[in-house]
Amino acid sequence: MTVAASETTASLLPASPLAPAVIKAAPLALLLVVAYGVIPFIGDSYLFEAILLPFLALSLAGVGLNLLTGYAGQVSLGSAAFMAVGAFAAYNFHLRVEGLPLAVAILLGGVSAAAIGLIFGLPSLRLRGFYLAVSTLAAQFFVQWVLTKFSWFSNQSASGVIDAPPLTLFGLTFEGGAGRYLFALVVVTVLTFLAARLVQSETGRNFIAVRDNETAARIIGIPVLRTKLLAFALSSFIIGVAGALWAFAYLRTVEPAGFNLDRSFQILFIVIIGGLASLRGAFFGAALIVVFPLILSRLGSLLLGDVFDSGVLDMTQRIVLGALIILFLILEPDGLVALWDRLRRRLQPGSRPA
Amino acid sequence: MADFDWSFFTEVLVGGLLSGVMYSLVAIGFVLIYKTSGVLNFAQGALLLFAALTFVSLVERGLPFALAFLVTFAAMVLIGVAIERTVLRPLTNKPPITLFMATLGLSYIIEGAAQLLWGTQVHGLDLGIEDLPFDVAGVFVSQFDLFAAATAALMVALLSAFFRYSRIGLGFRAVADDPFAALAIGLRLPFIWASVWAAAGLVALVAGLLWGARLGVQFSLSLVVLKALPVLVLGGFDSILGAIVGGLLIGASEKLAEVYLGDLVGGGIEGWFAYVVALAFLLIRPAGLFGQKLVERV
Amino acid sequence: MFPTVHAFAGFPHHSLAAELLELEAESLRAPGSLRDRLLRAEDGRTKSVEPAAHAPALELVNIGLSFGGVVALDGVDLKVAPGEIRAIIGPNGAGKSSLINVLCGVYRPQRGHVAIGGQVHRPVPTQKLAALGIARTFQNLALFKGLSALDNITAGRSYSTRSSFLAQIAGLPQARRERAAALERAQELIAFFHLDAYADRPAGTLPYGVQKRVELARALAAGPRILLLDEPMAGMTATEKNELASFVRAAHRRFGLTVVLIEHDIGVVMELSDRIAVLDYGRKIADGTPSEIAADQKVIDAYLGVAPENQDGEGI
Amino acid sequence: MTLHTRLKTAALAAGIALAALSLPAFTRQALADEQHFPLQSYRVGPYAAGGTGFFGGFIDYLNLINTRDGGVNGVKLTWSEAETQYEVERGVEAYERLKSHQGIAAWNPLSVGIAYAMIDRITADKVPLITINHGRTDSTDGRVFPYVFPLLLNPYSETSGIVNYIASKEGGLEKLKGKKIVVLYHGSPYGKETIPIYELLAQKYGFTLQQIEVPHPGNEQQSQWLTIRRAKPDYVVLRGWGVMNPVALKTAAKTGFPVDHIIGNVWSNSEEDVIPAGEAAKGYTAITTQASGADYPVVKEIVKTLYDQGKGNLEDKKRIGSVYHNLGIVNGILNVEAIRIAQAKFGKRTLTGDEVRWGFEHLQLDPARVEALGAKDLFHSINVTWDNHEGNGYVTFQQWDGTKWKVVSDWIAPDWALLRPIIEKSSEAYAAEKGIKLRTAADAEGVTN
Repeated sequence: MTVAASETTASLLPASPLAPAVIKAAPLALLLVVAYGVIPFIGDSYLFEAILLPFLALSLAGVGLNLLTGYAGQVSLGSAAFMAVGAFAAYNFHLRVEGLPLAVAILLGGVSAAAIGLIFGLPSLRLRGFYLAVSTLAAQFFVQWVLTKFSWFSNQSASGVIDAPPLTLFGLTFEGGAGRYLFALVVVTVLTFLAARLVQSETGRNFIAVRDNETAARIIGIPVLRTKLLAFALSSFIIGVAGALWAFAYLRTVEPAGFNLDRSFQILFIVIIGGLASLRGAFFGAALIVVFPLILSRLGSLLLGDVFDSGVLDMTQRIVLGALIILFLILEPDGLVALWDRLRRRLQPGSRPA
Repeated sequence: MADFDWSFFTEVLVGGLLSGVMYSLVAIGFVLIYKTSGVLNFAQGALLLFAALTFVSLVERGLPFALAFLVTFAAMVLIGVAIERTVLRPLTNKPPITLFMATLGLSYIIEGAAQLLWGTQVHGLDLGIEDLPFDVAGVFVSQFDLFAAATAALMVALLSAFFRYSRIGLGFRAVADDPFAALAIGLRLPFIWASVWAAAGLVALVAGLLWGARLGVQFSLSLVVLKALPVLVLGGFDSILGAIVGGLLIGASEKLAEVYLGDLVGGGIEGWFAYVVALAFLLIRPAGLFGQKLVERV
Repeated sequence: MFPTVHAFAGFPHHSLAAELLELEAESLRAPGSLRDRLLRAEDGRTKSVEPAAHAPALELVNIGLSFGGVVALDGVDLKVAPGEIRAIIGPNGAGKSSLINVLCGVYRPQRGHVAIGGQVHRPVPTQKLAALGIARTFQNLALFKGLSALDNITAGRSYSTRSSFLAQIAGLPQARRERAAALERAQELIAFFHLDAYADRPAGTLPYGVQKRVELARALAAGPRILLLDEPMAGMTATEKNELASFVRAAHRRFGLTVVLIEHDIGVVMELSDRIAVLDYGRKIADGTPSEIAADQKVIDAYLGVAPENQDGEGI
Repeated sequence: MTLHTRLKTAALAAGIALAALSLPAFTRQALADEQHFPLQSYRVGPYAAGGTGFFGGFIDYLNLINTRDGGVNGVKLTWSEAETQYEVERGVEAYERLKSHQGIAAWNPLSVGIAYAMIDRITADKVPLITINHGRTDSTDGRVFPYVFPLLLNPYSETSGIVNYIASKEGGLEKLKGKKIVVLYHGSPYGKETIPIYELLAQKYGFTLQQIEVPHPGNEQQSQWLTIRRAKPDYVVLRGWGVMNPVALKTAAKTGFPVDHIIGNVWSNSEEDVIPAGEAAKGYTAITTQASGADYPVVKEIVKTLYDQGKGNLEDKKRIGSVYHNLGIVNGILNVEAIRIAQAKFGKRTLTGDEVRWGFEHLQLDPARVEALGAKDLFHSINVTWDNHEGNGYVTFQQWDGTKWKVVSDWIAPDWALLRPIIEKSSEAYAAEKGIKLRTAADAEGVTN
């Protein structure tokens, strides 16, 4: 892993024992200060509603899928289904349990997603690779069917669409774009931190072991089946919470159709383009997936808007997006994270070539 | 079960089997690519759309049927070769998931290009086969479905003959067995890959026309791949026979389930039922329909 | 390095899956039993007292294994005494790898059984091997390429981890203790195998010889009594072979191991082993000390015209 | 590497990205007298055919008003398009991007999903949201949804209209007794929305009812139609969407169900729904709020003023007068007339969203006024009030003859009185859940600027 390699190189440099830790932590600290302390005050509603909120929700989903696909090596095409479970379960817990704090409802939504993820992870005990990937589609279609079929899940709303409850956390209500952004940011920060702890723990190590060599893992006594199922459950938990964010903080409404196969692919894209087995990668990938089409469409309509109608422009964008994905896979298969690390090393005059 | 309506059952069963043939048609395109390059080619649906759209647009512009078919086929071959050159070759030796993602990107490009080229309008496609039912001993059978089944059979026969008796076919089988060995004995892998993509293009064209005649030629055509995927899980990604038998099994069981079980849960279960059938089958018989190699070596 | 998403092979199943499902079910049914055995294994090691010191550490009785009509092992018996280095040799296809895979429970023999420390298993429960005090290395490397050398070695102790993932995330005392213990053991092994310079590097990027050492260290991290080495010298240069042989010998002494060695290189085998068994066409054709084997006519015949280096692609 | 350089690089990159995102914001400076329509259109993707027709018709009508009349009382109509591909999050992005424009009259997304995601936002921003022929049924209740307008036809009225039409074919509502009707619906919230209404009407009029779901996208319906054949209903109502419609017609033919006993709903009534079915669609009948064809004065004027000058929005002139194009034109008429009505009260200038809302709440066009607008027989009439945001649109039925739609019925009125209490029950539940205070007629007269 390029990530590990570069960080190792850095730590091998002769330096005072304290310095590397500080240098490593500084960008993250800076990022958090900006995210919490600056952006909420200077951002406009477009930045929150159209960019940062979808970015945060998708990043979190990417973090979740990365646990499963990047770390534990199990490909899933059903992520959107777990988002849907998370969103609808959180909605129902909040609706039906009097006085349940929203945070707990969202947590329970995640737990429900984990339970469903566990069930649909069972085929992983017998199937591999594309067989497993395709079998996760069962989750995708089944969950969508259940949620549309039984109106109970959408509180008998004739239209099947549910409205988000107000966002509250520890008695505080988060309103408006900036408020919902902060709410999502808190959730994403906490879960990402926990995910980071997880991948550094023995369990995280077992994930990678199962991914890299299942037979060897089994023989040295790693509980392979339990590890795989745990990966499915934990990944679905995080994706479920991401679904709740998507519904409650971003769109403020949710319908099962919003969690379709395209969304699942989108999350897979995020993980692969960002960089497998890298939590940072999920954020890079989500940023690209959210921002890039916007920039493309802006540039397109700016440069060619007078010549073509919006349909032609959008089809061109579709083609460009597809081409970029392929180019990316060819030129930087390790994802944006690898690109970023390379760039950073080049920008650091002090560091030696790796 | 005294008053069980057997003729109705037969009708559902026959209808299901014939629908299954349509699924197999799409699945075969996947198998061809998977066998030689180990890629689950998600762009197969987009290819299907592209082929049907090109064909129907040419016919609407006044080209005779046969000529339009040939021109479209030529276009599909070109696309196949181009994909091999620009996408697959640079990605040789990359993990399969990367290749899979690349085919997703590819489907964006092909869908975009198809609509850019021919517009987003919905077209009707008339292959000149009347689709009125005819009555076989009280059971209605669709002419069109029979025609589709016959076409599928013909295509499979042609493909098998081609792969059995031609040089490319020999190479194809060698590559499918062992790409490294094939490389070692001097087969030109890129040429074979390109041929296979061309063959997949042909399959996409035939499937596109038959499905297009059913659904109309429109964007949703690319969604028929979702019907083919459970067939692949059941029959195996690398077996044409598996794709055919799997298609029949899935087609028949999902129709019977929708009619006889659908009522119990409220209907509309076809979307996921096929996947559950495929999974349940694999749990009982992990080797799949046509059990391939079982032993994993350590 | 790209962390490959695992095994997109053409077959839709694990060969082991059925077995393992049963195993898991079994261990679930009797949660105590696994734990008890683990504890017993732990005790056995620390006190280094075996219930029956004169019983063989490992015994194969009348093992028969075939794959769809092809006979791989045909009535093989083998006894491994505690503390010895026991080699199994034979030409390509003689059944050596099949034998070790039977020992690990990866293959299920149609006939015979395996006794570990006097306890009969049929087949051997793969998932509990480590707890039973058995570790192995693989013919072709089977390291976790995405993990650092240190993590690979630490992973060798996974079987003894009791703390839940939540305890690990939260850093509860039990989890911290386990982590520290595993780390301590790994550091010891790193020093022992002179791996200090490579500890933090991803295993996949290390030189071949070093990877072999890491794998050996990983096997030893579990604190096994029995170590199975599957062609450890395959693909190494003479210098590397010598180096590794001395590591094996040192580990044998230092950790009081019983070693089962499968190897092609007769030279290495003669030098390392206490006793040697020879397989040919799935049968044991000779068994004895190195000098006895060297003089055995059947062995000489079996090896005539057979290239000494491993050529087949057997491996994971 | 110092922190400083790194920060500079980061700042530069962020600056470029932000500049790219905000550029268009600087380029659109509003003129003094203009009324703006931000369009979340979809010309790509699965529903592109509908999107190009509808937004084409809408733009054509706005363009006609500008070209022929110089705007509405001198106030120019402008619009900007953002492609959504019918995806909700792209619709939201477009909303956030376009909402800062000056003088926005109303939003017309023609997508249920996007409309739902906008309800909270437009209510806060006080701009009308028009969901012609679709959207939440209960948003008909203006007491709860002050800014949402499901103009002409909500799903419940549609249901009632279809049943009334079947009754008229059978010779009166009392003849429905003992008849059997199957509703074949799309497996989505949209498809399921009318289930209770059909049940209610079945009870009231005594017909037997069977409702059958077709899973999305609906490209496979063999089993559903075999079930229908076995049930032998008198009529099948097709509550379809997208590819489900042609497949339904084809499969009906394949299983021998007579096509002239299939009645399509308002999203199963376009050329795009029947052309792919070819022969199998001949004789199929569907509900509509606006007749198709180009023989109406307003459509002719659009052809003369725009298409003949090469300024029409549709690429394919054959689609002029198609169902979606005419729906877009009618939608244009309703929007423009709402502005005109509001201008009469507030002055001939750029109006605020809330003023336009007032206009919509007084959008009363009787048949005479409709005729004056050149739309006689194109649509019947509308009568929106502060608490009835649907406006009691009439429906008619058209039959496909293989090349075009032909109107085969009079204008039919749904049973609004029967439906109103059900709608109010639903909207009041929503109000209770969201803590919304019911609006009164006096509230509706108050307009904020």
